[in-house]
Amino acid sequence: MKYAHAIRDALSIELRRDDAVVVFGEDVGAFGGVWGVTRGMTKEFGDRVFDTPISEDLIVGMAIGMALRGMRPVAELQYADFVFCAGAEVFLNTATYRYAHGGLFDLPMVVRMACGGGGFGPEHSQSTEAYLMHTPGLRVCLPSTAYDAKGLTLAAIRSNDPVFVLEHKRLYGVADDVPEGDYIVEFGRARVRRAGTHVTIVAWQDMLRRALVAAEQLSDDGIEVEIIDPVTVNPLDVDAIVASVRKTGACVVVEEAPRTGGVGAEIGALLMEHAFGYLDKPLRRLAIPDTPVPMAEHLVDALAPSTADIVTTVRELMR
Amino acid sequence: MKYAHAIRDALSIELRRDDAVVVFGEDVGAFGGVWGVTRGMTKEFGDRVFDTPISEDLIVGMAIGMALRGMRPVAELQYADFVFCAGAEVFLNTATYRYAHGGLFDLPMVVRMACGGGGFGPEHSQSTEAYLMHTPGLRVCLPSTAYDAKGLTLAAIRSNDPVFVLEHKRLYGVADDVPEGDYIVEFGRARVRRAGTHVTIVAWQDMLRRALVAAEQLSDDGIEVEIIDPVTVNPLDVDAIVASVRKTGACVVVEEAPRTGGVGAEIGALLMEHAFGYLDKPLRRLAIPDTPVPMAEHLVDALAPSTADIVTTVRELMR
Amino acid sequence: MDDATRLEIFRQSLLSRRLEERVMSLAKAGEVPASLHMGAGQEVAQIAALAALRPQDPMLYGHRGVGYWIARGVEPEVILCDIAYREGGTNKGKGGPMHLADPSRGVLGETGSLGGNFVIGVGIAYAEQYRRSGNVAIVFFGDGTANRGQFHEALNFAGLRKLPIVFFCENNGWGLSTPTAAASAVVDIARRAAGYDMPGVTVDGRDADAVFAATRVAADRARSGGGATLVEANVDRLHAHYLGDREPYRTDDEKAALWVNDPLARLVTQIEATGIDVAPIEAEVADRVERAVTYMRAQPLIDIATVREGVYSEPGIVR
Amino acid sequence: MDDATRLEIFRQSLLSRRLEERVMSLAKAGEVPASLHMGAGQEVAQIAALAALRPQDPMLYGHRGVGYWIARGVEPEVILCDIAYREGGTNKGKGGPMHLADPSRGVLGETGSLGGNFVIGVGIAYAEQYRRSGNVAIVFFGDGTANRGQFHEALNFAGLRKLPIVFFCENNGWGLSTPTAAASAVVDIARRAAGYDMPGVTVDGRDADAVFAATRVAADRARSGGGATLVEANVDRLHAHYLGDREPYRTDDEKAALWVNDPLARLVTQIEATGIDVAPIEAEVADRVERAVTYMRAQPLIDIATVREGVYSEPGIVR
Ligand SMILES: Cc1ncc(C[n+]2csc(CCOP(=O)(O)OP(=O)(O)O)c2C)c(N)n1
Ligand SMILES: Cc1ncc(C[n+]2csc(CCOP(=O)(O)OP(=O)(O)O)c2C)c(N)n1
Ligand SMILES: [Mg+2]
Ligand SMILES: [Mg+2]
Repeated sequence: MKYAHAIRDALSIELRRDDAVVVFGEDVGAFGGVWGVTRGMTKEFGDRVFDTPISEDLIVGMAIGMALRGMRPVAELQYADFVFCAGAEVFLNTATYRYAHGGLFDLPMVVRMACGGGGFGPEHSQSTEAYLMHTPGLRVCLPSTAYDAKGLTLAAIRSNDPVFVLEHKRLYGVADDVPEGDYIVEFGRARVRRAGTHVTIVAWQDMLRRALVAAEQLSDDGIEVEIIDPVTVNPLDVDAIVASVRKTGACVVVEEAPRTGGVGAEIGALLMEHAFGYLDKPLRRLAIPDTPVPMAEHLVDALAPSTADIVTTVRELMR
Repeated sequence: MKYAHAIRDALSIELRRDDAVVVFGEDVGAFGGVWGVTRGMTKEFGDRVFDTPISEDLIVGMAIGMALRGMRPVAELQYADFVFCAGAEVFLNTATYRYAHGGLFDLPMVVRMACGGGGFGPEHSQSTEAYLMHTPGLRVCLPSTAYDAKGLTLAAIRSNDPVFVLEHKRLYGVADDVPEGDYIVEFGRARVRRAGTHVTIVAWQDMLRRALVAAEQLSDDGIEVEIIDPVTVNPLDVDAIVASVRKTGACVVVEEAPRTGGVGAEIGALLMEHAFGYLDKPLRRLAIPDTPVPMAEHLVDALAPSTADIVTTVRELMR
Repeated sequence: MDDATRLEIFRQSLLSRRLEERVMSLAKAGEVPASLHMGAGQEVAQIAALAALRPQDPMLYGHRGVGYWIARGVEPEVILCDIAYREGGTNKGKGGPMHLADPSRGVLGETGSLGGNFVIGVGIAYAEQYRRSGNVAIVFFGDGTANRGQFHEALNFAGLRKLPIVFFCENNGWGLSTPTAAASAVVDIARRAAGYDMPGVTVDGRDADAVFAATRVAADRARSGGGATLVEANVDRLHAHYLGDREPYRTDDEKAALWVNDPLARLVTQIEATGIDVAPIEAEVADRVERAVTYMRAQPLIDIATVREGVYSEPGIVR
Repeated sequence: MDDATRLEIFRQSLLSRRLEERVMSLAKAGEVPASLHMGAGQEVAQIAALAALRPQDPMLYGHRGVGYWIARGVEPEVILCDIAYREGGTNKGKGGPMHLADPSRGVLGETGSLGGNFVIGVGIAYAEQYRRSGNVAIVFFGDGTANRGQFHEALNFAGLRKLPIVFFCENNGWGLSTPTAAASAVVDIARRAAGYDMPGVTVDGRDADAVFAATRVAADRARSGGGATLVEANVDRLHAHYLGDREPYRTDDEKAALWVNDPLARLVTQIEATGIDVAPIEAEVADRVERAVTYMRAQPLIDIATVREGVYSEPGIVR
């Protein structure tokens, strides 16, 4: 089953199971969303899957209000960059509403959005997980497979806390084995996507795919890479990353976001704190070199870490 | 001269020197701003220092438009948290306008705002420098003294790039020596606020004040702390931090923002990359432990790194 | 409005006024933080509006005064403890008077950054409509806040979906130091309703009867499926914006002129005309306030050990 | 409007239409990216509006079509090269057709996240007023975009300050897949002008004369200090939202009905009524387009070595 379809499956399961669930966002109704995730759903669910105006503050703010009244809203932002179009609602109101009101309210709400990729330009291509991760109160999921996309979406809707799910544009069409029916992918449990002994790579989504390809090439050189997919970055499975790095003694983080202040920075600092003395080599971060994401795909390809970049970096590190 | 006054001095110098400069924001006109920074300025500058409606998107977006037409706008947001009330304008439009349009436009604009402190609650207390630092295209200043506040504000107004100046609420009333007239504090040049040999502390603004007090206490124990004030975090003076840490072999970052994904994370990763092998001790980060900032001052005091926390952490590190 | 209702509005308004006066004196004496925005002059409108709704109708209040809570039966003790960051309040020092909450009374809080109430309120109203609860949401806000973008996004959607909600604007002629006429292209905020296909009505907010009548019409319309209304009450802010504000922007004479129209005095006249002596009510209220102060003083400050509580729900995920 | 003006509007509209058709065929053939939002049916209104302004009046364009640029004399070669991410365009692959810019022609770009144009446009207009330049700013936007919060913040301030700006709404009845009536509480966007104390006029956007006349009135008002106007042109989106959109939300019959009112055809009739034969103009335009295609094909793709250029100005700080 494809990633987009797996998310649809999760949404449908929850819509059927719990009438507190509604799904909304720009063009998610009859049209099925710009990414096709909700295609066909209005047939079964009618107005429980509905279009909103082009009003991002409304989309997120409305989710807060619904959640305050016991609903379990699932909102879609067309692009992960648009967390900033709803900036106050996401970073101030969603994040602090529970805490500010003495923990009296739960906010069971989900905000789904499409991140990464190329050909969409500087305000439609960002992967905004580092911003969200720096914001206490928000859970942040980064599904890298259809299996995880479904299981994380199910977990997100059942979470009593606000969950932001960044779906990767380049993965929507990618298929893998997805069980029928109900299952949960737990938050805060990283996955070892490939076992290895020489170096740990932390990567997710499209960068994970590149890392897996790179790992096969490196294996030919005798370098066995262990690849950790964090799955969620809030909560972040520090133990899994640390355990792997303590074993391998080296770490490369590959991410599709600006290097400075990215998730890789946090992982670097965590390794200092929790794996000091175990590292034989310094951390390496492969990321977007503090540049907006351009429109032209060939420029994006030059900017974002490539399989070749990963191979080169690991080789240098292992030299 | 007090910090608030020093900023006013800088604004006045530029308003006199260049009629392209205007100053605006909520209540900055006749009232003089909630922090008193622009007090009295309408007398000399009339409508060149003007009130806006409570419209943060407008405040920042208008600055972009003015800058596109050759003006040098200086906007005030009442709180640094409110970068999110103007989220699309700050993180998408200001940050990418130049790049997206092929570098054809300069955006000489300044956004000033008050950060940190206690007694204002979860949406009026944040120090948002890590979010801004993760955003290519934005310069970010963190003045810690009246001297730097004036010199950075002058530099910011003369910058052809968008500059965000985070002014600390607890520093507005603090005085130090400020020269009359015109001078610039350069971006990307960290300051050694205290020379030492045993451990490097990176801190700024209110945390810098605490670090300086802690350093004196530690000195009594024979621990000589070197304190680096980054002054700006975009650009960040990596060399200065690295040089200090290579010398001392240990580093503590103290910041008034959530730990995860903070400036300290970036410094940790940079040290891995540039000072690997020089560190005798792991990085320590003192920060807000991934919690919103509460309203009650005594709770804020319990949450933010204190002088005692710094002393304890350094002692533990040096043991 | 019948006499009993008016009497109750008077009682609550008087209690609000006296409680607030006590908070001001306590704050001046340094016994509680000076964080409350005084509501004198506006509490009658707030309370009359809420009298026109049902006690369980969900409410998001504005930042001005204590009237909203008194109207919902929140005890003065509770209010004082939230203001004083002591045990016995609702939000445990996390939000102080900005974020008092009591879900059982429909007191659903407030966003500290202005504008969030609009969109969150729409989500609440959506939930009421979806559940066919028969409840009507009410959102209070000031004229200055009506210039935030969320006003537009929220009222458009409420108008579109005929949501059961009352947008209640307290137009006091000021946004902090900025006159409404210097911030808003139209000084009658109700005129904006036309852009959202909803009725907009302006009433004299110093007249409890008028406010009650207009709000009742709006609530009835909402409850019967007729959708949202924008009610604007013209009121006076009798005190400064907050305690520290010395009001350089208006003269003592201007302020004195406002006190002549004090709506509480008008209520006294109306009540006395029905043959009721208000002196015993005054005495009773004074006593009530002092009991609350005594209670508050005996309560401990919020324990700093709880500072991190409330960020996330427990358990996070419900199956 | 005189015959010469109408003829020029026709020429430009025809060139826009044919150029766009060529872009569509090139995109279908995979020769250029399919990133353009087609403007057919709206270009006449865009071009007629710009004909009513002065050539140097600053403009922020909408995302639909090439008409805005053709009206300002941007060469088809340049447009094609920006679309194709080749040398010879304006933004060097950074922004593609979303961010074509030519400051010398008042083509000041666009924000990729909808809504930014409003507030940036206000800043531009502020600068024109401040400089007493006599220029009038124009901002183009769609009916869907009018539901973003910045619409409100911008129009309020423009109304308040009587800024020289025309807000030009292309109401095509759709926001992507969502009918205007399903997104907007009022389908006549011009009705919202009342909330901002500015005139709002609705014209038939298929009628070049009507658009020209209304925009000229608005521009004259703005230039003579009378302030802003909201002009709404009812138009038809003759193609899909973008090339990949299969338009499940409207039938072929519905679309065919729109083509009957093709404003370009109407212009042909008007022009031919003045005795002018359009065939030679068609031929000339066809030739112009092919020359541009030939030019574009000969241009190299933007060099990946330049991908990081344009983020910041050089030198950053000007003394
Ligand atoms: C987004 C945002 N901007 C600014 C502020 C700071 N602020 C708090 S109250 C206030 C004035 C509000 O005016 P109005 O809405 O008219 O209410 P009033 O204070 O007059 O009752 C301001 C500017 C804020 N809290 N949030
Ligand atoms: C803030 C934001 N939300 C959503 C989008 C995605 N988007 C691009 S065009 C469009 C439809 C715009 O509708 P309208 O303003 O009516 O213009 P039209 O496409 O009809 O010309 C949408 C939703 C965006 N670019 N920015
Ligand atoms: Mg007000
Ligand atoms: Mg449209």
